[in-house]
Amino acid sequence: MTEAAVPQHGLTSRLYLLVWIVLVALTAATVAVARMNVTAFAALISIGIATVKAGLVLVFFMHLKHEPLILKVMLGIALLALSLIILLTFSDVWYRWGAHVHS
Amino acid sequence: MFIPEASNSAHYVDTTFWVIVVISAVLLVGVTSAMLFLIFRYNRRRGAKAEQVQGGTALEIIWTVIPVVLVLVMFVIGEKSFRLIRSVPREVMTVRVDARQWSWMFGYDNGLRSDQLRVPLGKPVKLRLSSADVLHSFYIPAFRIKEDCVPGMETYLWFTPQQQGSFDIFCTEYCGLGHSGMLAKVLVMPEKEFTDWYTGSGAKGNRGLQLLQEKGCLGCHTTDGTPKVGPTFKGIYGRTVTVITAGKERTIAVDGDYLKRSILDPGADMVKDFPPVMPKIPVTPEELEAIEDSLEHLR
Amino acid sequence: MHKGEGSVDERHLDYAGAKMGMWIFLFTEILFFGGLFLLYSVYRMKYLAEFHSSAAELSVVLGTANTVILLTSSLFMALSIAFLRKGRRGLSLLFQLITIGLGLFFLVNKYFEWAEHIRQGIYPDSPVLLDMARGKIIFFSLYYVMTGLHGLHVLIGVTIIAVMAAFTRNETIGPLDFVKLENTGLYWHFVDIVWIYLFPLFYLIT
Amino acid sequence: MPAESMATPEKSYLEDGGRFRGLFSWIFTTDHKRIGILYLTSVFSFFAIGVILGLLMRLSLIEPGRFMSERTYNSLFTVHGVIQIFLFIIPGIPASFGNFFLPIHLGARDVAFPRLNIFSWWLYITGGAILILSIFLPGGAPDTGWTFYAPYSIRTTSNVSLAASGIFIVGFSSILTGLNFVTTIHRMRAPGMKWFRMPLFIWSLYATAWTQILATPVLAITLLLLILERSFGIGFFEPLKGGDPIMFEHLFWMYSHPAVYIMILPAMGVVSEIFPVFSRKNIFGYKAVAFSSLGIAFFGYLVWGHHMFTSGMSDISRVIFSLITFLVAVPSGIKVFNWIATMYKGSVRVDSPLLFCLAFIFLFSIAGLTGLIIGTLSLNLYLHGTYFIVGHFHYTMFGGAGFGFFAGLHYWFPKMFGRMFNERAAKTAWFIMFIGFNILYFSMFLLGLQGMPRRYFQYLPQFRTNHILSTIGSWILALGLLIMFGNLIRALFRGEKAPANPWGGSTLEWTLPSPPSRENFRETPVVKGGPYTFG
Ligand code: HEA
Ligand code: HEA
Ligand code: CUA
Ligand SMILES: [Cu+2]
Repeated sequence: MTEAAVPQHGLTSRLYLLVWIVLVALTAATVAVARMNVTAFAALISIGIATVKAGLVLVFFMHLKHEPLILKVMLGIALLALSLIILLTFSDVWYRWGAHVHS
Repeated sequence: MFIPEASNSAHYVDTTFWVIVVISAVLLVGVTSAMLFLIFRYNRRRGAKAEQVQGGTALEIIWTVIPVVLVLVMFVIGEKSFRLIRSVPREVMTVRVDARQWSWMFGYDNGLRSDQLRVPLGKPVKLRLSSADVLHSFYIPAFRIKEDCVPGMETYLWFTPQQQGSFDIFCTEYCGLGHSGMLAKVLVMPEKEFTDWYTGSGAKGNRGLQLLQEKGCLGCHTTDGTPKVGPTFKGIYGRTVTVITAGKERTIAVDGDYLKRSILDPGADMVKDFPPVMPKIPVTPEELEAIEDSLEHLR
Repeated sequence: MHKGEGSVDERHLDYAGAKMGMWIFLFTEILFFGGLFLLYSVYRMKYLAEFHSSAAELSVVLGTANTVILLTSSLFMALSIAFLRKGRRGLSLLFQLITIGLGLFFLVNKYFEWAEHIRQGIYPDSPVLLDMARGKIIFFSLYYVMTGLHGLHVLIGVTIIAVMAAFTRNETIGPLDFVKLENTGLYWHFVDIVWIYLFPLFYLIT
Repeated sequence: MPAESMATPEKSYLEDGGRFRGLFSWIFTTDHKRIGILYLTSVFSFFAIGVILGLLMRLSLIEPGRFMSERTYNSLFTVHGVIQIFLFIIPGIPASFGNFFLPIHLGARDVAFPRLNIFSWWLYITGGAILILSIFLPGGAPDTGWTFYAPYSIRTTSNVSLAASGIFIVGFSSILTGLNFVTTIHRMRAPGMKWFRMPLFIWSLYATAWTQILATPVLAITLLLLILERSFGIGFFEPLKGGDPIMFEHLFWMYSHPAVYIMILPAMGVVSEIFPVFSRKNIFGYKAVAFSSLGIAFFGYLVWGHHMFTSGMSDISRVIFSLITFLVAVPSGIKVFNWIATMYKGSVRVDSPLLFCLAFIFLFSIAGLTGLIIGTLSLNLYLHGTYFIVGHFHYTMFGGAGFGFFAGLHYWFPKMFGRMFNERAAKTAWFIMFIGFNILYFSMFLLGLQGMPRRYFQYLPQFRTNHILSTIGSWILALGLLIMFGNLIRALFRGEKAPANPWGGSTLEWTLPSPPSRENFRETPVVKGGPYTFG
């Protein structure tokens, strides 16, 4: 195999470290939010923060940023598939258990 | 169709069926005859030479759009009849349907219980379905209705019977060994006859037999001598049977103690050649006596 | 498994292909855990109150610690790849070993967490659990299965990294041939991402 | 089955086993062609078992109680369904013809991950063996139906956990095959092999592979949860522990509906190859056929709820799923119309592969159109759980996917084994099977309309006539199958030598000798045009 086959990207250790700091800070933030007990949105906020964290890991640690477009499209398809099955399942349980929701 | 249209839903369902079958038949005949025609017309034996046609956008659009329209038509009529079948009218008589392995029990508002579903002709009935163990499905082909009985939740069905007579009830969700024997009948009777039964039959019958029915025993044991999932009750008292106790075979004569033990602890003595599937069903001592008593007299 | 036989060109390395294969494998993992996340969200909707009260029984401190541990291990994993590519074999090896250490540390913490619940009699099918509200039974079923499967993935990841460390030592992989390590890294980061979601879902929804 | 050396001095893949000798040169091979043959033989061995169980069921149904007990019958349909679905028709075409021809169609030397490829065959065999084992071990063969619905599957004492682990492993094999194919298609195309120059078989495998990748993991987790629930009493689907049995159905069908397109898409790919060759004409509407494969795969992912119209799920959900179900029929229609139009102004030769394709279109149209009937909400309330469904799915799976498989088998047999079969015997077998098939399964539609429930060991007298008719059909079908396999097996040893291109095909495999050499191409081909250029 040749040198050319190796993707070149200029990520430095410093960038990794920075990402790690942000990740830990977000972890702290999500614990803090949970402690504050803003019940209505708490779940949404923690899932949102988790998604930001997952995104950071994907983009930097997993080098998604430097991968060809086709891989990003594929990832998009996988995530779309997951969201669609969740959505469609909720079309059942939401209306089937709707009555229980506020208990 | 192939079976009676005995309820209000049957008519909607059959109309929908025929519309879709006709569309489908036209498509099938079209597709098949086009195929056969082309095989003969362009057969190589007849010296056909191929012309390289690549495709045609107009055609592609046509045979995308027409099917889309057709399936939307099918969807809409199916959905419309579905909605009618699912919308329960306000004035209904309610019957509870308890499914268990492997029998049906119907409970009426006045406390009456029966192993046949009796309903008055022309009056809407709502069924509240539930299951005591696994999934079952309540199905009356003549009424064209079906819904699963799900343990842990309640489902429903409704219908207005429009034809007098007796029709089959099947279980159409596989529920284990006795699934194919989980049958019952719906008896559609004139309103007057129904009212007589409904108001007059509270005290009839023997208490033990009634219990056998309510507890679901008759789902697996018959009273007419034919073996089902379990041995028949007919002439059980005093019969000599081979049982397996703790892995060992022994032969005993059936007496009251044995009967009671078999009810309280079904696994203790298993009659040979029958599957070990009987559940422990809670009974009070008083009920146990009544059951034992009636079994003693079932000749 | 044996090495590919025959011509050299069979062993021709296609970096992009190997990575694509790994990513596709991760998609299957997404859907695999996805089924569990689906069950979680459905049952949480049904048993909201019980989920909240059950979550209160988990230790936020341990959960947070484990989150930081995994994040840190991910950092070292990423660094080890970067250094392998720069030809700093020794440093890369060191970071791989740190990653393994952190992974094991995570598992030890998890062990203490589980042990504590089991000591209290809360484990699948236990009399104590069966006595509780149904939503709690479901919550703890999900808890054990989801963290258990995740733990299994951590264990598998640690094993693979150990193999990679051996490869790094005996120079099976190196600055010009590091796709195996990179794929290992992808797997490890994925396991991290799963935990990133498990953490708030089980520890923070009180 | 050694074929003597061809005109070319090179040894064929059948003779050149690489490093190993004898049996090992097969089970340790990394050659995609040998792996294809491994799959072909193992898939048909399981098919033979499944088919014999089907025959036994039909036998029992002419006189319930005479030949077997209810317990045995319940296990029979369970094991029959599980084998036919998970061991025969799902791996069927992709793993055998796909493995054999995908690299050749692309102009590649092998798949992207050859070792993973043989590994997935091992997984398949291991899973299959465990499944077969579950029939014989104490506890008894599983008796839940192939759908494993909870809570019955949690409570029964039969070997459900074992069977589920077998399927779990087979599922893994399926995932790895899909992963391998997608990567191969993206990375290993020969120079000039642009996306729209790929044979349509490859397009269908591509769509299939994505379905395998995105749907199979859901089955894996579902079965795993079932096993955990059975062994450790964890509560997920058990209502007594707060679980919801309907969620099991959701998860099960989330895989098992897409799975039906895993079965049919490759068969559609085979049919798309055969029509142009036997009409000497480019396929009509290449892009429409290619994209409809993707369309089926995509919409097929979103319709699983149509198996649950009577399950007690919410009415709104039923309406949504019914709508999407109808939409998924449209791309299938597009394919049917384009295949037929391909013959227009062609030069049609009706040889056995084409006959199987014509039967495919007829049977699959009946199958699909009855699919629309049961996809209609109100009709489903009537027909769900009856023999109408049994009729529908045998038409799709056997009439569709099965006949497509047989079409491919006759089409590619000369290429794979270097021998020709007897064409007249093939046509006779085809005719007998076609007749037997329709008698066997059309009577099931009638039974369903009469209200006969499925998975019934015994039945009421009004259903008797159609059951007997159906059983007679099964014997005729059996005769046809025997002739077909007899003919092919005979051809393996006694058949005439096959020329490189007996049918006049234009895809890359026909440029190779029959059977191909181990290396496939002596030099990498450079592709200059579309796959179906004739004359
Ligand atoms: C290879 C397998 C396969 C395939 C391809 C299909 C294809 C389809 N299936 Fe089938 N199905 C099964 C295998 C398959 N099915 C199995 C195994 C079961 C039962 C599982 C069990 O319970 O055990 C089942 C059950 C099943 C049900 C549930 C029944 C029930 O249990 O209540 C439904 C309901 O909607 C359904 C619908 C459809 C539809 C609409 C299609 C469509 O994709 C069909 C599309 C094709 C066509 C429409 C024909 C061709 C087109 C034309 C000729 C012209 C175009 C015309 C128009 C569009 C109007 N199927
Ligand atoms: C691809 C899938 C597939 C195939 C090909 C078949 C093939 C057959 N099936 Fe299949 N069947 C299923 C998939 C399939 N089935 C599934 C998924 C179910 C649902 C299970 C469930 O409910 O859980 C089912 C259920 C099912 C039932 C319903 C049981 C019930 O609900 O009570 C019946 C009943 O008749 C039946 C019959 C048959 C018959 C007679 C064949 C015939 O095709 C068989 C024809 C062949 C023969 C009659 C044998 C002759 C051949 C030989 C002896 C030689 C063999 C030699 C070689 C191959 C080399 N099947
Ligand atoms: Cu009850 Cu089937
Ligand atoms: Cu389906």
